[in-house]
Amino acid sequence: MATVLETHGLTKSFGGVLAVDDVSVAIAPGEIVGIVGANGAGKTTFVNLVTGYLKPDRGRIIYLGRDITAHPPREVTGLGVARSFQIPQIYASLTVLENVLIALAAREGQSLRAWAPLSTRVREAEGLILLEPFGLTEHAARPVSELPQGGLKLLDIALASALMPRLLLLDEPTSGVSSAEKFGVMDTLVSILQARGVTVIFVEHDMDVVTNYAGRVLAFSEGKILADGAPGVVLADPAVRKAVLGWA
Amino acid sequence: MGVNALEVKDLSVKLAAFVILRGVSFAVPHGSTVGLVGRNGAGKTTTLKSIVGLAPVLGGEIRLDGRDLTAVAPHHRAGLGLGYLPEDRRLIASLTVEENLRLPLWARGERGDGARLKLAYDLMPELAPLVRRRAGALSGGQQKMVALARAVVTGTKLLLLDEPFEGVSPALSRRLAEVIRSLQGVAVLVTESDANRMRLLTEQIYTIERGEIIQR
Amino acid sequence: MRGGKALPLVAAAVFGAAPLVLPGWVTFLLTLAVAKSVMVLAIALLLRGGLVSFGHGMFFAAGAYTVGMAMKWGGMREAVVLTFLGVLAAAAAAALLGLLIARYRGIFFAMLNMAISMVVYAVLLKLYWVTGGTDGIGIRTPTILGVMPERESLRLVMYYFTLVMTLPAFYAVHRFWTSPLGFALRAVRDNEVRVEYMGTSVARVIYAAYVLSGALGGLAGILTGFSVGHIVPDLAYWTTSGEFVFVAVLGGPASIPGPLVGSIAFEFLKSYAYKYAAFTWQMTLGVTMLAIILFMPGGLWTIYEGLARQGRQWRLSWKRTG
Amino acid sequence: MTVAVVILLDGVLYAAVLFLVAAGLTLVYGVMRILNIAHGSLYALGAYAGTSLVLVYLKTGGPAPLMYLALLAGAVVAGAIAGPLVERLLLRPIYGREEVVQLLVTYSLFLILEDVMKLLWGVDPYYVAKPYAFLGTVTIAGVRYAWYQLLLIAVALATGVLVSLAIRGTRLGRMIVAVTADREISATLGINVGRVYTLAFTAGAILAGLGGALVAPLISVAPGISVEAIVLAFAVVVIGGLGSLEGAALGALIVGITRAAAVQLFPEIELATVYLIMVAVLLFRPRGLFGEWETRRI
Amino acid sequence: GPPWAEAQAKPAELKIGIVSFLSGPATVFGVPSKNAAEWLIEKYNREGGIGGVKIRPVYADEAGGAEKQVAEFRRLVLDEKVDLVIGYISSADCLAVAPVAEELRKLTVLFDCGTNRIFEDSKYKYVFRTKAHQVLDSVAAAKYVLSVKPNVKTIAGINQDYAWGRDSWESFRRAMLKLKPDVQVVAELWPKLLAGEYSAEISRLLVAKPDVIHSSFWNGDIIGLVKQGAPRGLFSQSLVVLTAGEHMLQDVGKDMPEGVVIGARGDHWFLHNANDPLHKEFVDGYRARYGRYPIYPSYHMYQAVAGVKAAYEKAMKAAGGAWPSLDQAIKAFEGIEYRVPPGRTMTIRGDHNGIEPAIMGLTKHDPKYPFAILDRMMVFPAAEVNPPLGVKSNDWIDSWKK
Ligand SMILES: Nc1ncnc2c1ncn2[C@@H]1O[C@H](COP(=O)(O)OP(=O)(O)OP(=O)(O)O)[C@@H](O)[C@H]1O
Ligand SMILES: Nc1ncnc2c1ncn2[C@@H]1O[C@H](COP(=O)(O)OP(=O)(O)OP(=O)(O)O)[C@@H](O)[C@H]1O
Ligand SMILES: [Mg+2]
Ligand SMILES: [Mg+2]
Repeated sequence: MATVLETHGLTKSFGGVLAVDDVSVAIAPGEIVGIVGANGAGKTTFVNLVTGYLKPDRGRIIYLGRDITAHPPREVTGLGVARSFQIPQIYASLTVLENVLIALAAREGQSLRAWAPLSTRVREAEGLILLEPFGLTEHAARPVSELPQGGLKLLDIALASALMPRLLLLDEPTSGVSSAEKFGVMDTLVSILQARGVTVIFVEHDMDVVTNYAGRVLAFSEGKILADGAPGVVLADPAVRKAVLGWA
Repeated sequence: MGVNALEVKDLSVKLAAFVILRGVSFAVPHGSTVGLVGRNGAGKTTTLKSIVGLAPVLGGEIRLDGRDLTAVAPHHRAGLGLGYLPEDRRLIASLTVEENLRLPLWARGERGDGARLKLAYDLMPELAPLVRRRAGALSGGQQKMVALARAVVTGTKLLLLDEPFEGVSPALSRRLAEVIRSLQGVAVLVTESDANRMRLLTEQIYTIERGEIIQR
Repeated sequence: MRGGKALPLVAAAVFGAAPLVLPGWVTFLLTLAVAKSVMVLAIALLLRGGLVSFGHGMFFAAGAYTVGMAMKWGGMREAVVLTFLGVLAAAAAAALLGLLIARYRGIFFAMLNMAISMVVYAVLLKLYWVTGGTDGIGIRTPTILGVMPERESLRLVMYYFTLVMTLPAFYAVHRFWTSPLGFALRAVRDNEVRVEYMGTSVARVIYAAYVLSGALGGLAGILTGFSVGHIVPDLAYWTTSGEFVFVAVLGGPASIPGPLVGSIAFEFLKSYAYKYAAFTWQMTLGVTMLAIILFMPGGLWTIYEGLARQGRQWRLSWKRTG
Repeated sequence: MTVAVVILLDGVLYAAVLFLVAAGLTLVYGVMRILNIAHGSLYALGAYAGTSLVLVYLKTGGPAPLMYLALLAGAVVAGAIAGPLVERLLLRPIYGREEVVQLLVTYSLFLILEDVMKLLWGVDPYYVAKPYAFLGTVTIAGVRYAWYQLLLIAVALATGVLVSLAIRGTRLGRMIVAVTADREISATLGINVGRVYTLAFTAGAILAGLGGALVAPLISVAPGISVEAIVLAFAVVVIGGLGSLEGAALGALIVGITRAAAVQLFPEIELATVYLIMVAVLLFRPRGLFGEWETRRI
Repeated sequence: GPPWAEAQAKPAELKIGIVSFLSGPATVFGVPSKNAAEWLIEKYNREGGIGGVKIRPVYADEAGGAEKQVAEFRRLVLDEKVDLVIGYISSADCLAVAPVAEELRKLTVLFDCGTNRIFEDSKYKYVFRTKAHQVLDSVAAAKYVLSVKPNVKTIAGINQDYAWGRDSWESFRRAMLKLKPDVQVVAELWPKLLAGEYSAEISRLLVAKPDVIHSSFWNGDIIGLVKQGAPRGLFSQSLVVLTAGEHMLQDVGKDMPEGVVIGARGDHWFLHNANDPLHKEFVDGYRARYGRYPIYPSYHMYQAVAGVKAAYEKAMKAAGGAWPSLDQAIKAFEGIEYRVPPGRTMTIRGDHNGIEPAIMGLTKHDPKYPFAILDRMMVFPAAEVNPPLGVKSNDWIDSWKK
């Protein structure tokens, strides 16, 4: 199969705001794609469209050759697409480990089992391993409500990666994560994902992260793709520099 | 009135069963910008929250213009000129941007347009196209900008900005930094996890780790 | 019930021995409280998913009226068979309604349940040549496994029958709580978006919980019907459901014993309020409930919960170091 | 033809009564997100207070038209006393806790108020018919109606308009919205959270009391009226979409007219009409007629 | 066995559980009946109790539903250890409690509930009712209507949608059709209990213009109907029959329209036989103490308490002065006759059910009273308004010849 994800003329507007405007991209298996763009450029909306949270006004979304345009999040997820969120979406009344165990059970397709316990030795072990790269192992037993903002962000990513997706979309994975941690986390995460051959699309404002980890960069501006290519090329593009980086 | 707009002395804070801040002391002189740098969970947010009155103080002093705030109710602190930008923005989603910005004026019983609101609009012309939109519909970075504007409207004496650049594009970061630097007569306390980025804003930096100031 | 394996055994011993030492009317109250605790359990189950049902009385009524009708019109008399039949009917009703109701959340879930339950109430009342209308149906003493209890030992027998029928319900919910589905339900309450993004169907999670909860409600209705001996359409009236919701919160919906403790406490509270303040029992009840809510935020079972959490933390830290 | 006119008129009349009872409930829910089960008790309190004051006033032998003022004054005073008391003492400690806990508190309050009213006013019905009969009657479509009933329509309309202006147009209204959405942040903006809530709840309590006082001349004010009022108010508010005043108005109209039609055409189903409407509406509009779906930003 | 074997030592007191509504909408019945019990028991105790044994009442609230009442009954019997229970206004409560009384072998006197199901469908050993059932009200109403308005052509009913309302209307309709087969039913309205607002129903009745409107409304509902109906001309347009209307006359006062048929659910009314010493004592005593005239639930309670006293005294007499056993008391209760206000004999038949005469009258204002009193009153002897022993109510009405 040539591509993991294709969009064709994807368009979405909110009232008078054209958030995503005729976006067509094709992403190959194993690619790690960074999306940059000014605030309000439509990056999150793009991710929301691809994962079925929003319905596009126009355009099609093809995942592994299948049209998933009108599919709701659950079905998209079932096909092997996972995502993290700009605003962490976690289970706030549960502990860190319980959050992950639920994800693991979901991946195993066991979510609707009502008799066997969620917390088995095997799952717990796997969950703790999963939390390791995010530095959350020591917080495993803590209620999520006690985590600092950065911790929530990392847990959110951990939940997405627990699903072992083929395509992973991360919305600003390092915003809120301190500079002391973000590179360490990204290093481990990216190497794990690469080893598994996961295709990754991540939205990011930190250009250091983008240049370090993305093999290809999409620059969004006002809902359109302004530039598409290798990080060095795209970030050097004068239009991108003006719109995204703020250099005249 | 001393030289410091804000003075924090020996501040200790306990959340749930954990002591989060231990003997934190620092000062923000009038009209200057001071940075608080630390990694995730160091206690930056907790520090700011205890200054605005959202975290219970176990011990120590928080002085604004020499006046101890620890016994002052949060809404009175706002009245004393404290402006706060929470790291998770926390706009009132169902109100418009304009209404969000006017809330502090209404709370003060101010009629008319309010000089601070005008200041905020002047400083951030980017707000103009957003004013009529529901705050909840904005993108993350747009919300951050509105939250900064809201802090500017409230904070006549001291701004407390919690990671104002997180989730903000480099272009906008630069603009916001400019805005912060151009504020006249207002002391600013900013948190950040990246000391280098902080240096773009100020040289007065405190580093916090595990709830303690380890270096200034 | 992670706190200790001994707890269920102790509880079994206490409940087993209780009627041997307690006076007759207390045994009856206890029977009633245990029977109703299953209903409270059903409500607590949904509460875990953030769902409040103000119409669960309809399943209570479904169970009770199935038994009542089978006795009145079908001449059946065997408690075990009747119980089975009633639970089946309640579960079937929940399975049917669940298709509709699983789409609703929050107040709307509460109110839709209430509305349907009130329609059920109206039907029970209207079909009075079948159901006896508001006058209700008398439930005669059943045989238990073919044996008709003596009048002298009837209450004792009904108590143990209720207890025995209640045990599997509590055990099932205990399993449910710790199962993936149980956690999925809590996850639904916290964040539906994330649940769907894990590939789990929120609607199915709610549906499954709803059917289980309906079946439990039916069982409670049956057991209550047997012990009271008379059933009326009021069982489906919204205040009946409302009261159960309050008992659930009172007992602490987050634990297995909570509903039982709440149910017993409430039944006795009510009884003593009637006894000592016949003219102002509502006020007495209200003030007591307020005190519990304000000073025991987790419900009556707070104390146990606190201990259990410590136990859990201890266990985890032990696991990590050990 | 006559029947159609009568149905419509009776429907609107009943809707006015329903709306008066429901407006305070939807206001309190709309701004504070508290579903107040004790709303019915506040309604009853207004009914008792209004009736008592009218009775006292009529004894003084003053000019009869002023009894309407006495009626309203009783309700306002009851609401203005009960509202702040309840808000400060009972609701304040539980803000931020789950919705069911708030329900539980207001339910306890309902129980307490039931007995308090019994202790204050006894169990014999409080009776005052004069405000209803005083204005005389008018014949419409061959059926005689009391002017007071028609007056209620006007009062309900006025109440609706006033309250919706108050929520929508005013700064206080917006501040209440802010406080409900995020208490902590509202406080850091300088909003006196406690005062805003006291005001909002008191407004709701006064509305409830007014509803009770205005309905009192039609009914018998006696123990038990709270329960009926609260279910109906819930139903109306849910049908309309919680927190929406227009919704409550439309909900009241639908329930009113359907019930009037049922009485004329199929009296057998009257008992269940409200609930049947609720099921039907929620089937097609899961959040009520004016309820909004909010797509959460993620 | 021989009577001396069963004779028991006199107890220190006779403890009676007394159950009536002390909260909720039915307190309008519950409290006046509790008042009557209080007054009468004090009187009896002043006079030496029952054969020297003082009565001690234990009051309980009937609110909370049938299930709560079953629990309360058990508490009264097993915890409070009452010797007998007098109580229950709601038919559902009577039906629920009766089997428990049998199970616990406790004498139980139902004082006010109206359902005919209780003794027509089952047989009880320990349960009695010291009043007539609801058929009396409806039959008396039908007969009265035909006497004041013999040419009635159309009737309508407005009754609360629950067992009492249904049964009352069914008996009235049946009796009317039997007595005057050409009568037409033009409307049957079923507002729900406690609806309170009847604008639409009144409109319907104004449109239908029936000659006679029957209603068994009670409590706030009946007051609401009067308040809303009177100014709109409902009561002048049709002859309205309020079978339970007596209890609200004092509440409604001068606003009560004249010419409305009022039933008293028996023949007890404070101005009926007002000079009978027993009646006068009750009315005066009650009024002095509670500021109102007794209403029918008060009389019903009187009949129950007096019935217990009569039965015990009769049993004692039979046992030669010894305190009776429960079985003896029950035996004495069956078929007993005793005096009650308004100065007549109360008969408890072999089916454990009481029968009473009935009065009906038309409202009329009299300057001596601040509320309406009954005019053109008719008294229907018990035999005319109660089915014969062993005949079910509907069969009885159906068997009428006309
Ligand atoms: N639900 C919505 N309703 C209305 N407008 C919306 C909605 N979601 C997004 N928008 C608007 O669409 C535009 C794109 O938003 P989006 O969230 O995709 O931006 P973004 O590129 O992710 O920005 P950021 O970097 O700040 O997160 C913005 O102008 C935003 O205000
Ligand atoms: N409600 C709470 N209960 C217990 N501990 C808490 C609570 N909230 C925060 N903490 C803990 O307090 C410490 C400081 O948190 P704080 O939010 O101040 O960190 P921070 O420096 O702002 O981190 P970040 O950069 O991730 O925002 C963290 O270790 C966190 O786990
Ligand atoms: Mg975004
Ligand atoms: Mg922080």
